[in-house]
Amino acid sequence: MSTLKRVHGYLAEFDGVADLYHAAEQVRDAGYQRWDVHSPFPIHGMDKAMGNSKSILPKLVFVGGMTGTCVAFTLQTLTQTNFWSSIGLGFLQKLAETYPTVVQAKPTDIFTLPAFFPVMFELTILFSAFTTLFGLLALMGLPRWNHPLFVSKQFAKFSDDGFFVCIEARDPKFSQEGTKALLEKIGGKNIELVEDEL
Amino acid sequence: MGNFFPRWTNWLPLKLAVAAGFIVFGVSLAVPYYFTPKYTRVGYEPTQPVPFSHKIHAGQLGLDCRYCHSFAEVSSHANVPTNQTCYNCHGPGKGNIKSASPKLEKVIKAAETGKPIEWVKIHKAPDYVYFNHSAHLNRGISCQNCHGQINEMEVVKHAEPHSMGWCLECHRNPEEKLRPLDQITNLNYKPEQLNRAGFYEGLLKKGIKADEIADTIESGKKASQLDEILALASGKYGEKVTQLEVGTQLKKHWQVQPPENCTTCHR
Amino acid sequence: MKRNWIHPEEPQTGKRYWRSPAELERRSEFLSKHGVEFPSGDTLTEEEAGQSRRNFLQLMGASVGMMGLASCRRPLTHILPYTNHVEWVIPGKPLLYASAMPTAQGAVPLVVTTHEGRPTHVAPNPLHPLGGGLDAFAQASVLDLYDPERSQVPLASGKTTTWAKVNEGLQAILKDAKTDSGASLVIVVGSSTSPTQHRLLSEFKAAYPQAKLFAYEAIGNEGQATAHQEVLGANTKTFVRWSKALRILSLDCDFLGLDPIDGEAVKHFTKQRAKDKSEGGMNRLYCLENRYTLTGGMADHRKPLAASMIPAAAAIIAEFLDIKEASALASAAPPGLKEWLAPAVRDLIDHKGSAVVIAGSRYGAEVHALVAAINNALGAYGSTVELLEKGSSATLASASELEAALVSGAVKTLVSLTPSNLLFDAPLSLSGAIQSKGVKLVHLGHLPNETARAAALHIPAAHYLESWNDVRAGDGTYSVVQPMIQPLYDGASVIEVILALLDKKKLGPAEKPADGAAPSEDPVYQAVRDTFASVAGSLDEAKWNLTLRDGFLKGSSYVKSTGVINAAAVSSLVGKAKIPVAPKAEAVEIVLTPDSAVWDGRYINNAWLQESPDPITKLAWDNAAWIGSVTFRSLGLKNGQMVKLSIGDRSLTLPAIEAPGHVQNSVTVTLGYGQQNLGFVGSDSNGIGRGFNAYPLRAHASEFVISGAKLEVLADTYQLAITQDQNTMEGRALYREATLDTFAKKPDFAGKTGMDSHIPENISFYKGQIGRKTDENPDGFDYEKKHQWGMVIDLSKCIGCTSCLVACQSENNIPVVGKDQVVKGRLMQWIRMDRYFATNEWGEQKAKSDEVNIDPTGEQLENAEMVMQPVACQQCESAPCETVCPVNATVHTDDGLNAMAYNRCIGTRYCANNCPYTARRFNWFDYNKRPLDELYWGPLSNPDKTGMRESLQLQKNPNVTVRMRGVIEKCTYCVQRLEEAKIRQKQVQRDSKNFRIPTDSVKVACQESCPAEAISFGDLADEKSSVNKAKASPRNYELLKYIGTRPRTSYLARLRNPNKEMPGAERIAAWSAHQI
Amino acid sequence: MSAEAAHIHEQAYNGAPRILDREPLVLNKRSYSWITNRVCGIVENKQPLLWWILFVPSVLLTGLTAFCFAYLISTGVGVWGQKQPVAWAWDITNFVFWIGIGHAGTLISAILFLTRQKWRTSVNRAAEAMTIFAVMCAGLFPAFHVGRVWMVWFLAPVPNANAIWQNFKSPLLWDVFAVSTYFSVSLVFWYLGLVPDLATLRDRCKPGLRKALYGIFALGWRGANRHWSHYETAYMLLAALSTPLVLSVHSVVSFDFATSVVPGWHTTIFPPYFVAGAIFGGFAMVLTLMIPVSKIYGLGDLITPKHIDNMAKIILLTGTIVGYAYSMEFFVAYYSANKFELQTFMLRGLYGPSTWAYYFMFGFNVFAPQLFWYRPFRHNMWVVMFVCMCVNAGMWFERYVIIATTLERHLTPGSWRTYEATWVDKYTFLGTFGLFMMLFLLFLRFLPVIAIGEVKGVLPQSDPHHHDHGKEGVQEEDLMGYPDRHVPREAAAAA
Repeated sequence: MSTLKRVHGYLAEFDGVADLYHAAEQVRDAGYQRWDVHSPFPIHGMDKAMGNSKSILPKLVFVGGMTGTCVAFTLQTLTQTNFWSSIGLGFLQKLAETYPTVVQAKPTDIFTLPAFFPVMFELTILFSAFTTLFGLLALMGLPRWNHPLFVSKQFAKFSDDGFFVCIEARDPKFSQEGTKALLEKIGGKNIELVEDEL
Repeated sequence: MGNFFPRWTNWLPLKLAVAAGFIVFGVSLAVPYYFTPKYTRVGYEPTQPVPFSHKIHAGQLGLDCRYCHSFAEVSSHANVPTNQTCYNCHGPGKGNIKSASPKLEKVIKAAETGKPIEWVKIHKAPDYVYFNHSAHLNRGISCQNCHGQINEMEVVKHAEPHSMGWCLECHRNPEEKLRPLDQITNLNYKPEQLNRAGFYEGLLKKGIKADEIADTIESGKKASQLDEILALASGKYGEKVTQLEVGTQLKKHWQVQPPENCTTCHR
Repeated sequence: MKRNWIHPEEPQTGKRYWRSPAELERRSEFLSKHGVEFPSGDTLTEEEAGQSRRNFLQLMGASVGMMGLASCRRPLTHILPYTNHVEWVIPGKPLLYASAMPTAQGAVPLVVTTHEGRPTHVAPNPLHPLGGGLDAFAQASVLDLYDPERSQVPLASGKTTTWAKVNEGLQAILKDAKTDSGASLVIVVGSSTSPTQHRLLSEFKAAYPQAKLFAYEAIGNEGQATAHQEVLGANTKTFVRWSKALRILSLDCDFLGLDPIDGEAVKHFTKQRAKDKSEGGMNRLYCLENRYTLTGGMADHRKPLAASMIPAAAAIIAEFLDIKEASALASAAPPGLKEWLAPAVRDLIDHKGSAVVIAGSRYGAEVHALVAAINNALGAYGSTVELLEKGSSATLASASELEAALVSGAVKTLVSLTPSNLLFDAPLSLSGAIQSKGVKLVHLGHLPNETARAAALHIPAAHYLESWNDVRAGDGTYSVVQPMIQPLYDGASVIEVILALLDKKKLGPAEKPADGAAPSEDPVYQAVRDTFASVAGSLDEAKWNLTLRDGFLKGSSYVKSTGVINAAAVSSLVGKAKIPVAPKAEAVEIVLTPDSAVWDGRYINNAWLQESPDPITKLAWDNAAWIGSVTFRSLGLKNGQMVKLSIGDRSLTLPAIEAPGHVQNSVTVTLGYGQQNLGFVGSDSNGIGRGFNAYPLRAHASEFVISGAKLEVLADTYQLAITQDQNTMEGRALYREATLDTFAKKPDFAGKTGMDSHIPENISFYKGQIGRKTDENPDGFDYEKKHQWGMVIDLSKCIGCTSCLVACQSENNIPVVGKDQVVKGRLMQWIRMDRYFATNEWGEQKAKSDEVNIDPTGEQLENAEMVMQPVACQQCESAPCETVCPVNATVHTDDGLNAMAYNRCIGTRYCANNCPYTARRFNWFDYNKRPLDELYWGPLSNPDKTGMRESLQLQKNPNVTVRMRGVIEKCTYCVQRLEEAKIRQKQVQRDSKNFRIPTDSVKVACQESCPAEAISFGDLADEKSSVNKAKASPRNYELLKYIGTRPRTSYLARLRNPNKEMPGAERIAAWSAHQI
Repeated sequence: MSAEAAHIHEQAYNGAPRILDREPLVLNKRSYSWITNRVCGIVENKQPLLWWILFVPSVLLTGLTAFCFAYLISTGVGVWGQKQPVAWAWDITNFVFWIGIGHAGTLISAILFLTRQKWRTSVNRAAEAMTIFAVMCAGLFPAFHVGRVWMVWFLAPVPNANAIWQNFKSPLLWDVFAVSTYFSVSLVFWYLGLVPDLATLRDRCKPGLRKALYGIFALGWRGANRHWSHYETAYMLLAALSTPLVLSVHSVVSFDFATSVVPGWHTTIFPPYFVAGAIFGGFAMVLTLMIPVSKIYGLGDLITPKHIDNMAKIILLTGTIVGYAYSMEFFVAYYSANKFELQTFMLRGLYGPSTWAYYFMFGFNVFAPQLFWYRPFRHNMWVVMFVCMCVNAGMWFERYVIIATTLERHLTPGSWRTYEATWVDKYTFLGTFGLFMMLFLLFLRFLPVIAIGEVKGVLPQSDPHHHDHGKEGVQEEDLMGYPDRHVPREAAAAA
């Protein structure tokens, strides 16, 4: 069995939200980039403390939602009306082998649109929701089942009542002593060098 | 204790996603091809009890389709000929053609026993589809439009998908198929071979105004006699007669309006 | 890569279906024992045969899901052409034959549709002088042909036997007869007008002078017969001309329904009632009857009167016309009757020469004698009633004489050729005599019923579509009845049996001619041709062929008679009559009438008739005691509660049903029900007969009105299948009517009743798709380039008989669902005949208010008006059912039909909910596949007794899909006929522009069968079409117009022609104006 | 940290400056680990006997409904009681009933989230689960009520050689889209909320199958703040999406009726009326489930009287809205001057054959909730349970009245018939309760019934500034305090 290891970074525990909050502020001010705090629940204002930027998720979702609307519009107008032929895109209708029919004296032109709103609405929501889900996973880089932090025994507390700061070795300002010192200075406990087995 | 999940699992989601993508793509391509009449019906070419060759009869001998399929023009059903029909030419003591040939054994036997020959059905509309041959044959749709080049088939095979979409296609654009009534059973019909003068003369003889014809060729145009029409036509369609030319004329003057209602075929 | 499939072995399926007789002949053991009728082979495929229309849908179910795969394993299908071509047969085209259905009254002229040799549908023969419309019985008769329960093999005292034995048996009888020249032999025939039959009977009589011939019908008209014989003369018959009758008074004569009389077709009567302008002679009908009948429903003035009082009524009328003999009878009249009759008779007298009085055929000789005298006094004879000279016929003794003969014990052998069921429907004294005196009974019958099972020899009868025969219609017009199909079970017709008795024919399957030898000529055919020769003067082949083609022989009607009525006979008959007593609560009267479904019991096995509800009581699959609302409520009865009727030692226990318009202290019971062990239609799955047998109540064969009976209420109840719960219209303006005067004052009353008077014009939010295509309405219906179908139902004409229901069922392959399902409210018939009662009283008091449950009192109901309204799919131009279907299974066609694609339907039933007319039906179960008594067993139901017996499949119309469970179905205006018509036109049109079918050249099934010609159907885009003319009528209105569905079917409001002097005349039809 | 809490109370009850404290969302100043242990304990320890007593019959009932559906499909829709003109009856009634129940969950998690109702955290998880299970039960009915189940693929817009597509103008097809969307979105919402708690469970259990499964579904959650910030955005987005969705679903369901021409169905007030009804019934069902759960598993400190009080108030409100709708229907019918419309309501409420159903509906839905005007009733679990049961039944009757009794008295009296349900109808419906209970019990058994992370998030000590009250002023939630302030038990004792 190999014992080849790679340093992932320093992990320090803090007791209480307040300590963690203030610690985060100081790490931020110390100019670290590749670091993060781990807590059992989202902490109010922590983004400010860490100096994170806002999530871009909403923009993705907007695009997804609009796609849904367009899909629904096309699907319905294509199969139920002669709209596309009337604007000279008849080949689409031919391609989809559509068969617009007259029901309850409702026309097969674009004026029947009101009847299509419900489905357009639903598909908008559906597409947005899925964009949210998959966009989120993408942004978080999850699922990632294997992670160096899981090596640390004490880290398991994060999902109960543990509050951690982890400064990664990849950070340019990372240094065995300097970082450890910083963590001690800002009141980190059980400071641990997390190593990743290879 | 270390990680519970091995490192490779981190790539798993991505791999699965990619694989799924490929599968979905493949299925959505395969289904429309393999699961539609285009694939499942076209090319169906069963061996028949009697090796009757349409190639010889309809092709080389130029027998008219209606000689055997005699009710196609009057009935919904294009009847398969009675054994008598074969017997008239091939039967010993009748036409006596090749009556000794072993290939005709079944025909002779059927004539004696009265038990019919069991031909294998090739073109089969579903039970809830009511297709009517006479409606098509009387209005300028040829056998060949739905059954293909029968006159070149040694053994008859399914030439067209006969799916609902396929039917609608033609019902929407009849001008792409319509042809003069005397060409219905001409399986080698090519519009180019039509004599343009003769065609328009025929229309005029039917009492259709020259102006209407001219207008159909190019809306707004007028014409008083044949050569003007011909001039117009060759101007629009070129030297040879085209299908579109024939089709649009016939559609207009026969008032061909193929129905697209459910009730046309489903009752 | 395209491949050439090698087929798997052909599967040997156990169950076999077919869709054509040839198929049948080739593949089914059911007929294979028969000689080759149909040339072998046909143009249907075995696979279609194996998967016939009725079960294609569930095959779809199994396979469509994986359509592709299904057809990859493409099943081997064969085409089997005829080996030798058959004359006239064009595969895929129906053949029509003109024929006639023999009845007791004469004949119903028919045109029979056959598909590759199978009769599938009958229609009236429009060429025939009496043609036009069918009654439900004739319409449904085609089903009897295929009845799987009908008698199929000869029986000897209940055991199956061979035809050889039958022939031997007959020989033996003849041997005995020869010894005593037939002294101990009796032949009983039904009343028939077949010249051949009469000729042969006379021949027989000549051969065996001692043999006795009798006529017996379960529901006979002995009284009428005697009266005619004595008053008008033996050889004279009456023939009523409705076209000339302006004032008609009916003494309980249901001539529109169950008491047909010799006369012009009903349409001539209804024609007189439909007026689009208030002037012009409209006829007026007075009606006296104890129960509501269709005739009563059409009457302008109707008085509920106990049947036992009818003679009194006749007498009173006679008195008014100073016919002396009547006074004694007249004295028995109940109070009020005279007052009611006085103005009526004055009206009749004012219309001397165009008035007629008719009486129920079941009444005694005195009534008919009086009626003859009255008509004479009214100058009816020669004008409204013609006297005709009957042709020569065998002399037949009456039922009472038969009874006497049997009791005397002189009879050793009785040959029963009558369609009635002697041991079941004859009075006990008669049937008792047959059994006790050890008479050898030979029975010819359609059903293996009581008589058949008891008879020493039972011979399966041939259906009238299976054998040669001939008949004379009411006016004597001669028709030849030609066979459409070889007897499915080798049955023998009456004529055949008589021929056998004359030793001219062997019964049973025709033996194959020796090879080469020409098949011997059928003696029946011979006999009919001989008769034809004598009728037509000579056997002229051209004339014969013409007769077969037209269905009748031109100019063969009876000659006018110059008879005068014999006044002496009248007085003697009236003198003999005993004075009737009015019924009382403790001594009620029982009135026995034929049943609207089974007549006298002969149609007991006809599922279509059994399931078409009685037009008056809306009761299906049963008979019951009709009790008038007053009596019913005073006894505190509930529908279906059992009551006991007893008269002396004869009694009957049966469920009661409330009958509005029925007179008090009188009970009407319909006859013919209660026959045991007749299979799954006539009796239930345990062989218990449907309904209750009322025949034992009568003492002798001509007793139909039984006085002094006792009516007891029992505790237990019985499940009745009543198809309409609601008696009133709840004040909703669905049915509209007015008197001629109101019409004169307010010609647009129909369009202005109820909400219609103040709703704005309907304008679709979606502009277009409705109405004529114009510049501002570009999406409108293209009235120029397409046909536009429409229908109008004239309520002035519609008499409410259920013949359209049955016609529709026969044309459109509508399944029978059985009593249990009818009880559950799942009747399948596409046409619903709504029957409502209405009177002015509660109209005024309630309908204007918002009160909805308008429940009339018993008295109000007794004098209520009855109105009939057939409702089917209205083919709305803006159809609510369409827009709600998620899968586009029901959409609109550009010729204005509300199309229904069964193969697309998934059965959400949303359309059924959203149809304002409740016109859509749902296949709750596999009615066509699973036995009706095991529907709830689903796949576990007994596969051997499939609901669709093999023979019944022969009746199916190949141009209409047979629906499977889980799909909605509804009226489509017989779209298969419309498409057929359009294609026929295309064959004519070819390279011309003329696409429009000839005006009114297509008829839909209900329209065709309607005897009243109340339905007009056709192309709205064709100005000349009759439907356009009808729509132009001021009486035209649309059902539930305010919803804005724009139905293509519309109704013409009914007109009534009351006589102002009559009591209560002002109330007639007044209720209609009160509706909301 | 409990020191700080004590400090607050000390300030609140005898020291100035007096900043009135609001009733805490979690009683008895519970710590993070207490919550973790208590909630995870439910999953990790053996289930109480009662769980099994409920679970076994639920499974049996599920089998019953399966059998009924099998019978239906193999034999035909006729095994149900429908007839002309009542083509829909219990099937669609049950569908609307279950869909209605399915509304509370998303409502709580979405709308209450957007309106910053922090008390939602201890009920939303169970409510969302309930939503999903209810929608499952609902989906069964429209799927199987059709005549030819094997053909329902016709409802899917897939290209086909027949060239025929769906009718997108049909409310029924809108339903298909609405319900399936609602189900998927609710599922996503629920799962996303579960991820951090699954991580908790993962970290607590020994290596093995359980850890593997929890681990897989926890997606390797590390509680990193960079994740939390995205996560919260996503959660907010989903809430914002679900809010219109939850309102639309029942509106679309109501279109099935509102867009028809049947008097009694053709009513413009249906959408709001149906949505209110759905919230009404949904909350009743939440309470019916949560009260026993909190009692059995001792979650009294998390699901406090305050929660139940709030939900009772919502039931009171929506119940009154529903009552208003009932009376409005009559008024509209009267005011429309359309006799047919008016007759329909007369028949429904006064004369018809099924007026009993109408009276049940009105009594259960309008009168029963009025008890909640009185505070002690809102705080008496038995009364609350009773009212909720009434509402559950009442809402079913509402749908029955709207669907079956309306059709019984259609437009043409000639076709009027009265509907009777068959045993298949009844057992099918009964069975779906089994399915619902079974799924919910399994949920209790394997997943955290309370959103651990979210509850921790609303504890006082979770606020990074909570100890410097007064200095930094009051927090937002103090400003939007509740009308009823009451002294926590210990503080009262101490005082």
